[in-house]
Amino acid sequence: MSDHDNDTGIIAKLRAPWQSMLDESPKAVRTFWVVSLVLLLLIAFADIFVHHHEHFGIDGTPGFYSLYGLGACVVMVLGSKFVVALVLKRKDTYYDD
Amino acid sequence: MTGTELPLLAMAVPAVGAILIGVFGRWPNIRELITVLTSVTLLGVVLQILPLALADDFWSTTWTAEPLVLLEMLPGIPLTLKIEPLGMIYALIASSLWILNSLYSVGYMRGNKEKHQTRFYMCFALAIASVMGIAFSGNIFTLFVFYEALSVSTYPLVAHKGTPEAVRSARVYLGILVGTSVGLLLPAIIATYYFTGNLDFQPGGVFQEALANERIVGPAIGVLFFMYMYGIGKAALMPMHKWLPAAMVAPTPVSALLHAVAVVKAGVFSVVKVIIYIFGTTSLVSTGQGEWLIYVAGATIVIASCIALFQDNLKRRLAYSTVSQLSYITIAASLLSPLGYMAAAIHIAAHAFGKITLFFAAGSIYTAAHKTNISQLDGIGRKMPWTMGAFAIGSLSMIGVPPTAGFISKWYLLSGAWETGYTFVIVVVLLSTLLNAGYFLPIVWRAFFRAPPEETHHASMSHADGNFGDPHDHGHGHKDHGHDDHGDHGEAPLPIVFALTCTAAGTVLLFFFPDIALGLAEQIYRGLPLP
Amino acid sequence: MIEFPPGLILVLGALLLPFVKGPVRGALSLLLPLATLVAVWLVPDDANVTVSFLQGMEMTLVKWNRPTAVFATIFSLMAFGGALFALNQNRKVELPAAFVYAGSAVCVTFAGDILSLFIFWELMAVGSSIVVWSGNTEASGRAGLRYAAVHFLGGAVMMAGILAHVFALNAGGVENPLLLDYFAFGPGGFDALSFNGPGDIAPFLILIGILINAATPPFGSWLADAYPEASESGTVFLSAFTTKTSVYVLMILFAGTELLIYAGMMMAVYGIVYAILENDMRRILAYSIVNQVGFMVCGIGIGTEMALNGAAAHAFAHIIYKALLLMSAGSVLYMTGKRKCTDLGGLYHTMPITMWCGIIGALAISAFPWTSGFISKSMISQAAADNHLFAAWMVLTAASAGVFLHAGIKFPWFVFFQKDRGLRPPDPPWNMRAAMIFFAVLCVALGVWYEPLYAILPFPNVNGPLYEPYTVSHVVSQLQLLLWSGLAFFLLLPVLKRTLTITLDFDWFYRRFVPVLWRSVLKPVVTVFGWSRDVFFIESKRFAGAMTRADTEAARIPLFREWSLGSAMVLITFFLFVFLVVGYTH
Amino acid sequence: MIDIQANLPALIVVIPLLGGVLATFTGRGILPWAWASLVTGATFALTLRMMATLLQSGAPYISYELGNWPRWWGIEYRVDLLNAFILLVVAGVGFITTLYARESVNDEIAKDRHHVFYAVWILAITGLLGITITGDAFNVYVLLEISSLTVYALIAMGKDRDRRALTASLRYLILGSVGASFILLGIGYLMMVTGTLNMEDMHNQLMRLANLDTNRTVLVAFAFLLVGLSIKMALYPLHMWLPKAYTYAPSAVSALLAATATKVGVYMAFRFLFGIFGVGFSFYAMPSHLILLAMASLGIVFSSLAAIRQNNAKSLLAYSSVGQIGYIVAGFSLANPDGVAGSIVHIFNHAVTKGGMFLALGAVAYRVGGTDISHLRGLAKRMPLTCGALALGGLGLIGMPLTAGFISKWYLVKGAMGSGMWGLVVVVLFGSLLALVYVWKLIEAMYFGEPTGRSAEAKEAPLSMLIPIWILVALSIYFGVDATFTGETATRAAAGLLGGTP
Repeated sequence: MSDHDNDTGIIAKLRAPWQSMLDESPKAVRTFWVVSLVLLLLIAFADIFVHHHEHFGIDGTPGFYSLYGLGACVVMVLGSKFVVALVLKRKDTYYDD
Repeated sequence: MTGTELPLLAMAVPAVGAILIGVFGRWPNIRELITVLTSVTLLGVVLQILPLALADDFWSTTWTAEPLVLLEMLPGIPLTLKIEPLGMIYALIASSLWILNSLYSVGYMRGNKEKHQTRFYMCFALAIASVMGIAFSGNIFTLFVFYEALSVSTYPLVAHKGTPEAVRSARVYLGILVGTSVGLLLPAIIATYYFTGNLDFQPGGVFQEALANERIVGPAIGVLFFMYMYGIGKAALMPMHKWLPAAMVAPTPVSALLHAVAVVKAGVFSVVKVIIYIFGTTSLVSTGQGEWLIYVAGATIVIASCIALFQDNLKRRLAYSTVSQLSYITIAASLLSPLGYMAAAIHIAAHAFGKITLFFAAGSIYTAAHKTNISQLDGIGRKMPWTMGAFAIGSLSMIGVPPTAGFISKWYLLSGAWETGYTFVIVVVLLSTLLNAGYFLPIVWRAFFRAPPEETHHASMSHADGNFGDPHDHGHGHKDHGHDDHGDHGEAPLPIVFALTCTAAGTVLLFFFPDIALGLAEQIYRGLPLP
Repeated sequence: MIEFPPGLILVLGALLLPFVKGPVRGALSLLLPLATLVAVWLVPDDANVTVSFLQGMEMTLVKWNRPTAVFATIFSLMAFGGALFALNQNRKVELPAAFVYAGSAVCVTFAGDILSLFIFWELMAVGSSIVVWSGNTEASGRAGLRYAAVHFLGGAVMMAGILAHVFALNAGGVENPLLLDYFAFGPGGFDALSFNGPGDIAPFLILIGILINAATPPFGSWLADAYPEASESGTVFLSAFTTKTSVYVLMILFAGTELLIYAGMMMAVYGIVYAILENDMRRILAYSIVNQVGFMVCGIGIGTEMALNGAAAHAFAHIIYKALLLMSAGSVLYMTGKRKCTDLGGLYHTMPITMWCGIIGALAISAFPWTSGFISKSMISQAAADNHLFAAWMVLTAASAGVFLHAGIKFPWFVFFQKDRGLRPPDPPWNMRAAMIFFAVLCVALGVWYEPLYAILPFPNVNGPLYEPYTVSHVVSQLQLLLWSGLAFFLLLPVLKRTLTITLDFDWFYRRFVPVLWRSVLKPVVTVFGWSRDVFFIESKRFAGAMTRADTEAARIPLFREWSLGSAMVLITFFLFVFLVVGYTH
Repeated sequence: MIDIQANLPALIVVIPLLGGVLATFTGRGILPWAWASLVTGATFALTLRMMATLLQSGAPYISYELGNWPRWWGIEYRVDLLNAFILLVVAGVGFITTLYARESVNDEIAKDRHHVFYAVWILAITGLLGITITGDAFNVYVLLEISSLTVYALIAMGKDRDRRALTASLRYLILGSVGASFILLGIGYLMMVTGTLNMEDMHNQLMRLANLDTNRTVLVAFAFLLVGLSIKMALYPLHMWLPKAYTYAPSAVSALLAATATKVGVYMAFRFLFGIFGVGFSFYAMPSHLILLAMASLGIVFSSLAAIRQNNAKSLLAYSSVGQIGYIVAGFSLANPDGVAGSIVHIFNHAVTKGGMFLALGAVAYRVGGTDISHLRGLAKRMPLTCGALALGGLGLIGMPLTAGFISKWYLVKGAMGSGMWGLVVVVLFGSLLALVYVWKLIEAMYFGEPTGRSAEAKEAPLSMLIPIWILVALSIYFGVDATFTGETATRAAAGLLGGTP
């Protein structure tokens, strides 16, 4: 099912999933993004004040959890969508035929 | 009173019953009352024998006592009756289920307005008399005699309808059963007599002496074993199984008691009996001639189940399931281990209760709804909840799920398999579990969870469970045949519902109270000669 | 004093349900779970109820094992929540089946021997299959058949294993070989095995049997296959018991088995990957069950007291929030009749309660601070870290982030927000709302007031709290992890575009491969075999007809013709000749 | 008054001989039948007494010299266990069929010929008894001719019902005469070699011959006798006279013939092969047992197949009889105790079984007017007792346990195993299966068919028929359940034969 995204630019692509909600209340969406980004930065920089007990060395590095969370998710999504799906994706009527 | 004459009484009761049924054939009520009374009396007699077989000192007293000689057919070859634990299980199952089956028969035969009912009840009683003879036979020759009597007395039941199809199927039935028994079993018995001069059942078998002084050699034992196993056609070892589906043309009470309990159990009972008491563990193990049976029985289990998967006729599917389940008993006995023998003995009981329930249900559906095919059963469980509930319980027992009797026999069978180290048997049991689930559960699902044909237009997803029908709400099934296809029916007649509810309950109760069956199975175990 | 397995209240009570109607039925369906819950807590600490079974074997029906308290409590509670949610649905068969299912699960937790454990284990399979079927659709029927077949097969495998071990124990002269203690394979008993006899293969068979129920790949595809096909309430029940009972049994029998660490890691990642690719909202949640159970299995594999506590606590928390999520999804389905993300969106307009409960569940599954997930999941990661299991820790941490991605955000986002499809259904009926609110409150309450749960864990420590979830470091690091993975979600939204697809799983083998194998290889063989058999039978029939019937054309064989007198004389002469020749030449 | 006890052997032949002749003067009505019953009854009583005497005396045999001539000149009657047993069968079946004959003969034979019929009937029985009792080879031939000629006549009397009886009779006459003359030739050659007609003498003389095995005269005699006897006992494929004769003969005659005539042929074979030539010559020096076994085996298979093909119940039973002769011949060809005992016991068992069945078919013909399978259809409802008898007899033919047929099979199979003849075991059992098929043809028709025509209104057969039918059927069941008497007698008789005493 397509979300009627005719534009091909990267911004257009990023906007597309929000289109419906942007139509309804663009302000809420903008507020959501602004608050979220502020929160993200704040929590990431909290490592300056909080010391994590390290078990393996790497987990004590400042910003580790933030970057690991982001990185792990990107890897998993891209891996699923572009590696696993390549092999295992079928039409949803696959078993009905 | 030592009780050794009780088996004769057990045989005489149904035989006399048969005569009385014939005499009072003109008065259906009296005739059927006699049937029921006879069956109750028989159970009473069999229950009298039970304590003897269960007694701790059975092997030193009852067993060693002189057998009851019915008559001396030929010099040195008497027909004898003897109490024996395995036979006790068989007799107990057959006689107790006969009561329910009699009730069921009354409902079924009247409900379907069958003809020749006097002949039906007479032959039925005669078949039970033969079953008692088989169960209590003291030597293989006696067993053979009653085995044949059973074939002959059940023939009229299979051919009952007299239609060309019924007659043809009855021919296959008789042809295979008598053919195998005369062609293989009889010469095997005569050869046994020729080699050993002894036809008595005895723990440890009759061949040891002949083997010791080399009157008979291993390969000959193998040939004889083969002849016995295929000579007992009633055990339906592939490829001698065709008679069983053919016999399904009979009225359902016949399929239920005879082709789920009495006749087929006569087959596997004889197989087990021959293995334990004619060949004996030692003879077969030392010569290694019995091993092929494990693989043949295993193949039978799997192949018959596969065939069952593709049957649309309910009774045929049940028949192939029976073929498969019978080989459970055979495979258990062919493990040649005490636990295997116990598994075989228990499965005789467990399968009997489960399968008779399934057949009762099939007949109930036929009586109430005139449906024979599985594809017609959509939503029938909503109209016949008792019937299909019982069917579900029977199915679970076939799969071997607790709390049903099938679980217990599966338990012992797997134990026996580990005891002897036959991984093949384990694999077969696993596969068979899967296949059993594969061909029984769809029926249960259809019956309860698929919308009945006429409701498809206005099926509502959330209210589709239907009502629990009133079992009394019946009796109109025949007046309006035009509406049969639209499922205008309720439960089957009360006697039918009562009988199948009882057997279903029995299937569950046997799980909780397996003591009698287990006690008898252990009695067999105790009688085996120490290795 | 309770002298019987408390679960039996549910199991036997379930059998009464079909016979009552209306408000009595409703009351009964709510009272039975509560009675069970009370009964669980009335079982005395030293309970040891045994019955003899199968001649000389002893079954221990009631006994407190270490994790019993956690699991029995949550199972009873879950039965109550499920019954409340299902109250308005009035399905004749589903609720009794679900109660048998739940009650058996409770009974499993009280079993003191392997046989009674197994019996209730199988009973669960029966109950749950019926629950799947109660979806009352063609798809639920087929899925239920596959479900039942897999579980009965798994049961048989486990049974084979149990008997192999019993055989080995018997050979060793053990008095009562059914006792669960003999089946605690653990690190010592399991990892140091050789393949010498049936006893040695036993743990593997048992483990496979349990892992099938725990939905561990490659045995686990039944879960995502069957659960989403059940009814709205059915899925809620299903989500709770089967996998968590497996976790319980694994904890009893296989604590500390290293293999399970890897199995758990695999499950965690598998659940995320498949959930990301999934379109059906309930299937997304089903995959996340696998993911969450992966955490527990991993914890059991680690096997320290901390890890086991974590696994038990996580099971407790998981049942609640997973049921909550599925109730939320179920409510959506119930009100809209739609289950695919591609058909849903924008429901926040009219289903606020459902939305908020769904979000609370989503936060709980993601282990946000002050939700139940936070106080349980981190115990497992902590145990991995304490044991210097670097890979496990990394994977679990990544999986924690991934959970937020696929269940914590994806589910609410696509169902309640995203694109407005114009659906405007109201919130579901009162009982469904009540059930959701009840579980949502529990989620938050556990996150804040976790001590009672910690007190009933398998290893409630004696010197102060065993684990302190709310350290600044822990809260911060968890928030970092989750929020940044949230960023990843919104950045990758274009990629996460939902598609009308499914993802192949191991069930492909029995849904596709086997049928194709049958059609293209086995069936031709069978056909040819059957054909040659038919030819054989037809020919033998013809032959038999020729030999036995006088009225067919083929039957006029000279052998049976009436001999003329002349030929008879020739024959007589011939025989005379034969005898003479024989006489002369012998 | 003559001393009955002392002259028992002679009386067994003389009484029916005189009775037969006198029967021609009995006129019409019930009298001929009553007279015949009286005579055969008396004869049967005598044979019973004979048997009892023999068993009591404990002697191997009782010898009786007719007219007190020494046996090497005169005629010796000699009764041992074997022929006492056969006598019992012949006289017993003769008596029972006579009892049965009244209604059947009334129905099937013109009223003015009843006295002739019964005269010939009694004489036929006389001939058969005589063959069995005599110890003189030529006397065998003479009595054989008596019985043969009377039987031809009896068969021809079936013409009132079906003209084809005449051709059947003629056919039998021609083939039977060939057989009889072969036997005469054989006896003649033997006399040339031995100079005596007394069987025991003959045997002793033959044994004294140095070159017995190569003596051409003996060999020729042996060949002629074997072929002649094979014709007489209807051994396949020399049975060509039998099916039609049995089919078209009057019902009572079919029963009598099936039960006794061929059996006496077999008895002659016993006497010649075992008694005169001796086991050593017949079965070891000559490989004749192999030929006999081959003929018997083929007979069992092919005549059973032929029986299956028949659409007339009487010809079905007739072909079945040929097959059963195969069992008997196969049994004694084994020349071991079990085999020979099986052979002897089967003579008895088959006589009662097949006799009973033919009688039952007679009752069917009496009520329905024919014995085609179509006549039998659905008849069990109308004539339950007759059909029941037919069915039980059929089970006996198959050899179901608890019927006499089973006992025979037991001995035969055991004998075959004892000689290592596994092929014969297979044949015997295969024969049982074929018997199952043809018997089931009858049973299916009777019990599961729908009656048409006269069958639909048929009444149960009259008591005078039912009683004889059921006596024979009951015997076939009784001696299946308790075969001690038949089994032991046969075993002892077999021991006697194999021991070489004539």
